[in-house]
Amino acid sequence: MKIAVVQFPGSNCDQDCLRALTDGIHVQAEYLWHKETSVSGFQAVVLPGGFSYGDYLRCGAIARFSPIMRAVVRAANEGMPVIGICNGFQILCEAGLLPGALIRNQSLRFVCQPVWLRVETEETPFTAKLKGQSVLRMPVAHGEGCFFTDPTTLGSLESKRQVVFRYADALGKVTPESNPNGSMHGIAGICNEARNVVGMMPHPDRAWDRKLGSEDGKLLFGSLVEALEPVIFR
Amino acid sequence: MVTEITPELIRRHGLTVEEYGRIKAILGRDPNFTELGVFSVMWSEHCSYKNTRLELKKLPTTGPKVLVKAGEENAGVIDIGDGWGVAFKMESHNHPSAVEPFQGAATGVGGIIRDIFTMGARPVFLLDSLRFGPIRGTTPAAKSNRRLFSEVVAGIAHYGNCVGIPTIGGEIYFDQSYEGNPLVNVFCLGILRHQQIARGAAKGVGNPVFYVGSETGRDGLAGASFASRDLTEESKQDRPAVQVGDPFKGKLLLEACLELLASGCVAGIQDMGAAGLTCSTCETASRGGTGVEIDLALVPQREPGMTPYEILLSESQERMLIIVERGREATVKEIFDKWDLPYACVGKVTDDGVMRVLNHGRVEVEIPAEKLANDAPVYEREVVADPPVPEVRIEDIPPADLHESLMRLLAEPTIASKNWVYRQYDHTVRAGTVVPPGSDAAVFYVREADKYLAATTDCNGLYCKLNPREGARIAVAEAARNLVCSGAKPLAVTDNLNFGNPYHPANFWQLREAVEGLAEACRRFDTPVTGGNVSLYNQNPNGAIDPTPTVGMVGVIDQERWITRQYFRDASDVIYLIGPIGHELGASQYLTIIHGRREFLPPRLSYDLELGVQAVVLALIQQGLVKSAHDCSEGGFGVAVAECCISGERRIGASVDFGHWPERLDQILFNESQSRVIISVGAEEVGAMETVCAAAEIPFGRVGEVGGSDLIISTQRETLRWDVAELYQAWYASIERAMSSQ
Amino acid sequence: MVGALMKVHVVVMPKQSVLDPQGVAVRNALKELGLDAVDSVRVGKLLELEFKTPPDEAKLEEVCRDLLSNPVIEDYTIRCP
Amino acid sequence: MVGALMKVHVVVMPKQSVLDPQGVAVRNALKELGLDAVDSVRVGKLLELEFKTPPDEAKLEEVCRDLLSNPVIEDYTIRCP
Ligand SMILES: Nc1ncnc2c1ncn2[C@@H]1O[C@H](COP(=O)(O)OP(=O)(O)O)[C@@H](O)[C@H]1O
Ligand SMILES: [Mg+2]
Repeated sequence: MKIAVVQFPGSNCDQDCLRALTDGIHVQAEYLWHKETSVSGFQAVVLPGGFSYGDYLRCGAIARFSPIMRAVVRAANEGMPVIGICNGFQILCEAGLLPGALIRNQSLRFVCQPVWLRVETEETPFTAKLKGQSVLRMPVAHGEGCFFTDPTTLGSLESKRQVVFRYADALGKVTPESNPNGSMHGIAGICNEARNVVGMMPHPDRAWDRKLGSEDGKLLFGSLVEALEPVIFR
Repeated sequence: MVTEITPELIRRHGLTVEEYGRIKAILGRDPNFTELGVFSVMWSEHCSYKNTRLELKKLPTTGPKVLVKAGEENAGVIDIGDGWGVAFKMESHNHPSAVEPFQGAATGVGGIIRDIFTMGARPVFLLDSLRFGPIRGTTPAAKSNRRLFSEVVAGIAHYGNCVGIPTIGGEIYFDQSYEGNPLVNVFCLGILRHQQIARGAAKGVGNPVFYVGSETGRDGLAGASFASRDLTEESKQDRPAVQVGDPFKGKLLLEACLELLASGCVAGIQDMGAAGLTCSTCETASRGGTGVEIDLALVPQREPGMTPYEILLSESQERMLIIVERGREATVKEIFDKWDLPYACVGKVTDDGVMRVLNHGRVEVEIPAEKLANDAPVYEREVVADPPVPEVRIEDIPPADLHESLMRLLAEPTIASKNWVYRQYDHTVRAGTVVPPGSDAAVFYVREADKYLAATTDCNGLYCKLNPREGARIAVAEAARNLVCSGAKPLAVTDNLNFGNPYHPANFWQLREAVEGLAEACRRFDTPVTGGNVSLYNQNPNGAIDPTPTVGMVGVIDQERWITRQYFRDASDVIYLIGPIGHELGASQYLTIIHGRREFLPPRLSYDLELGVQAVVLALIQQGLVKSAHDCSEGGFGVAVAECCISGERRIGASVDFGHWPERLDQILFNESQSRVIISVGAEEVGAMETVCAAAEIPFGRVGEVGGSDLIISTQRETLRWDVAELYQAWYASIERAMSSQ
Repeated sequence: MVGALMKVHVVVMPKQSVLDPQGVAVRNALKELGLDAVDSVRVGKLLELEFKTPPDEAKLEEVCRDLLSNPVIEDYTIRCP
Repeated sequence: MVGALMKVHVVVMPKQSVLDPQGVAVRNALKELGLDAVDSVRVGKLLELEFKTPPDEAKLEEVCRDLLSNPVIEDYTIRCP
C-alpha cells in the first residue's frame, strides 16, 4: 500500500503529512508533484496544508486547475480515499469534490491554536476507527477556515450525515466559544456523499507524536490504513 | 545621457566630501552617476557599519563550537553535535516598518529567512522582538500605535505563515520612547549538516554567475541608505523605498535553492538584501578574492526602461545571486524550471578583482570589488556620558494598594499575555513545537537532527536607557536564564543593536557602553556572538529611542525529560525561590506603571550569583527534581508567581508566605533584582532538592505551596488574596481589549 | 509592440447572503472617522485584465465563472471600461 | 426607513510600479486556462459604500486616503455608479 502526498507550489505541510504517515503510523508514502497527471500506484491521496499558489485570488482557486487535480478528481469519483487538510480542504471545495466554501475567519485574523473536535460519523475511511462522539485534540492554523454554504446544501449535509468533525469543548459539547473561525454549525470537516472524500481544517499532521501534545492524528491515518488493507489482498 | 556629479548630488547620496575624495582615490578618477550610487549604498551605515565597526570588534565571536564566525558570511554557524549545525541571526526592519508596517515587517521576515538558507541551512523557526508606543487609550497617538502594532504583526504572520516556518517566540514592549519609531527585529534559525555550509564567495575564475528569483523592479530603491538616516516628516516622501514582499515566491526560492545546493553544483551563493545586485556582486567577489562581471541587459526585469542605476540599486525581494560550477548550468535550468522561477546567467567570475557591470556590453561600472566592500571609512565617533542616575530611596515611594497593583501590572500590555499576537502566527507548522509561545523560552524539536533547541530574545530598553552597560549585561543574563528555566544549556548569541543617531555623542556613548556590556556578559556566559545587525537613527521628534540591544540566544536540551515549563502543575507541590528575595526597585515596572516614575538606577547583575543560580536550576532539572521553573523579570516575584498560576492550560492557585521578612511588601513583591527563579517541586523531592541547593551555597528559600483557586501572599504583618480566575482575565485578554477599543 | 491594449474589468462581489465581516469592520471604522451617514459596506475585488487581442467572449465568461469567482459565495460582472 | 440609498464605489488598485504578486499569479493561471491573449492582470479592491444621506465630499476623500487605501502602494478612485 502506498499513499500520495501531493505537492503544490506553496504547500508547506507536505513534509509534516509525509512524516505523519511514514514515522507516525509506518506506512509507505511518497510525494506526488503537482505537474503529474496520474495517481496510479497509489491507494489514497492526501492534499496537504499550506498556501498553494500563495492562496492568491482565493485559497485553493488556482491549485484546483493544476494537472494533478484532474487525476485526483477522476480517482475520487472512482472511490479512492482522498483527504484534504486545511489548504487541501479549500482545494477540494474549489474543485467541487466537496460542497461549500471556506471564507475569511470571522475575527478577520489568522488563528493558530489547539482545538477539540467531536467526531460526527465513523462512516468514512478516515474515521472508521474512531468511537462515535469521542473528542480529538489537534491544532488549527488558518486565516480562511470559516465553512459557508447555502441553507439547502447545509441541510442535506446534516441529513446525509456528511459532517465529519465539529469544533467542541473538551467534553464534546459544541459551543460558540469552541468555534475558532465562525464556521456554520461549528463544522470543522465534511465528506462527500460517497464518503470517500474528506476535508478538514484542523491538522492531524501536527498531532501524531507525544512530543507535540497529542497523538490523535494517528487515529485518522490509522483508520485509513485499515480501510485500505483489503486493497493489498485483492 | 551623462549626469554631472555636483556637490549637491554627492550630498544627496549621503556621502561626505572626504568620502568622495576616498572614492576618487580608489578609482583614480571621478565616478560616474551609477558608480556614485553604488558607493553610496555600499558605504551607507547599513552595509558598511562605518560608525559601529570598531565597537562590534569588541564582541566575542570565537569558541570551540563556532563553525562560521560573525562577519565572515551572512550568518554564523554553531555546532550542535552529531555532525549537525545551526545557522541563526537577527535583523531589523525598523524604518521600513515605521513607514509601511505590513510590508515593512513582511519583507523583514523574508530577508532574514534568505540570510539563513543562503548558508545552506533549512530554516526551522522564527522569533520576533517588537517595540511600539503605548496602545491603550483614545489619543491619536494610541490609535496610530495600535495600527502600527496590528499591521506589523499581520505582516510577520503574512510572510512567516505562508512560507511555512513557525514563529515560536519573541518579545514585545510598549513604551513612550518607541512612539513613531517601532522596532521590528526578526530572528531566524536554520539547521544543516556541517558539510552543507555554503559560502557567499565568487570562487572559480570563469564560473558562470546566475541571477535567480523574482524580476527586478523599481521597488525599494536605495533602501540601504534610507535605513541610514533619521526618520523625519520627509521620510514619508521616501515611501517608494518600501518594497513589497511575495512570500509565495520566497517559499519557491527557498526550496529551489536548497535543492540546488544539495545537487553540489553551487560554488557560491549570496542573497540580494540591502543594496541588492550591487552588494551581492561586490561582496561575493571580495570574499572570493576574485572579480565579477555581469551585464544588466541579461537581468530579468519587471518594468521596461529601467536605468543601470535603478537595476543595480533596486531592492526587489526574493532574489539570489548564485555562482555555479562551470559545466553544471543544466542543473540550474532543470531545478528552476521545475519550480517555475525566473533565472538567468548574467555574467562570470573574473581574475582581475574588479566588479564590472556592463549594459548591453557597454561598461557602466568598474570598481575594485574588495575596496568597495571593505574600504568604507571607519569612524571613531565622539561620546558624551549621561550624568549618573541616582539610587531610588524606598522612603520616597508611597506604598500603593498591592492587590490593585498586581492586577494592574498583569494587565499592562508589556507584561500581559501575548496570545493576541502569537495566535496570529502559525507556530505549529513543521510539527516540531514542543513548548509553544507562552513560556520562558520556546522549545523546538528538530526531527531531522533529533535535537531539542530552546530559543529566546530579551532586552529591557528602560534598564539600558538608565544604565546601558548594565542593561546590556542583564539582557544576556536574562536570555540565558530563560533558556536554563526551560532545561537548556545556552550555546550562542545573535544581537540586534537598535540605537539613535550615532552623530549625537550621547547616543553613541549608549551604544559603546551597551556593546561593551554585551561583550563582557557573552564572555562570562560562554556564549559567542554569531552575528547580528545594527539599526541606527531610531529617532522620533522627542529624540532617540531607549537604547535597545536585543539579544537572541539559542540553547540545546540533551534529553526530552529535561524540557521544563514555567507554570505550576499539581496541588501540594512545594514552591521555592532560587536566588535572593531582592530589593532593587529602580527602573522597575512597579515604579513606572504604578508610580509613574521611569527613573532611578536599574538592578545590578552579579555574574557569580547569576551563574550559580543557573547552574543549580539546571542541575535540579537534570536530576528530575523540578516540576516548573520561571524566572523573575518585569514585575518581579509578584508577577512571576502569578504567571506560574495562570499561564498553564489548567489554572491553579498558590499560597506564599514571607514570614518575618523585614522589607516592605511592595518592595518584596515588585523589585526586579536579577538572578531569581521560582521553581515548584513535588513534596517527595523536597529533601533531595534542598541538599543540592545547600551544596551549591546559593541563596534559596521555601516560600510556599501550590494549590487552591486563589493566590495568597502573606507576611506576618499582612495577607493578600487574589482569585486566580480574576488574575487570568486581567492578564490574558488585556491586549485583545486594547485592540478592540476604537 | 502592438498598439493599444484592450482592458476588461471583472468585478467580483460577495453574495448578499454571505456574511462579510470585513465590510462590517470597514463600516464601523468609517463611522468612527465621522462618516455617520454610511449605512452598509461590502468589500469585493476588481480585476483589471489587459489583452493583446480581444478575448473570446465565451472563454472569458468561463474563466470568470470557474476561476475568478466562486459561485458559492460570489457574483461577478464583466465590464469594458 | 428612508427611500433609496446612495451608492458610492471606491476602487483601490496597486500602484503601477508596485509589485502585484496576486495579479501575476492570476495572469499565469488565465494563460494556463487558454486565455493566451491576456497580457497583464492587476488585482484590486472594490468597496461598495451605501449612504443614507450624501456623504461630505472632503470627508470621503479623507477616509479613502487614510483608511480605505494605503497611499504607499495603492491608488484609489471614487465612482458614483
Ligand atoms: N550587532 C552585531 N553583532 C555582531 N555581528 C554583527 C552585528 N551587526 C552586524 N554583524 C555582522 O556583520 C555582517 C554584516 O551584517 P549585515 O549587513 O546585517 O548582514 P547581511 O548583509 O547578511 O544582512 C553579518 O555577518 C552580521 O552578522
Ligand atoms: Mg522570562
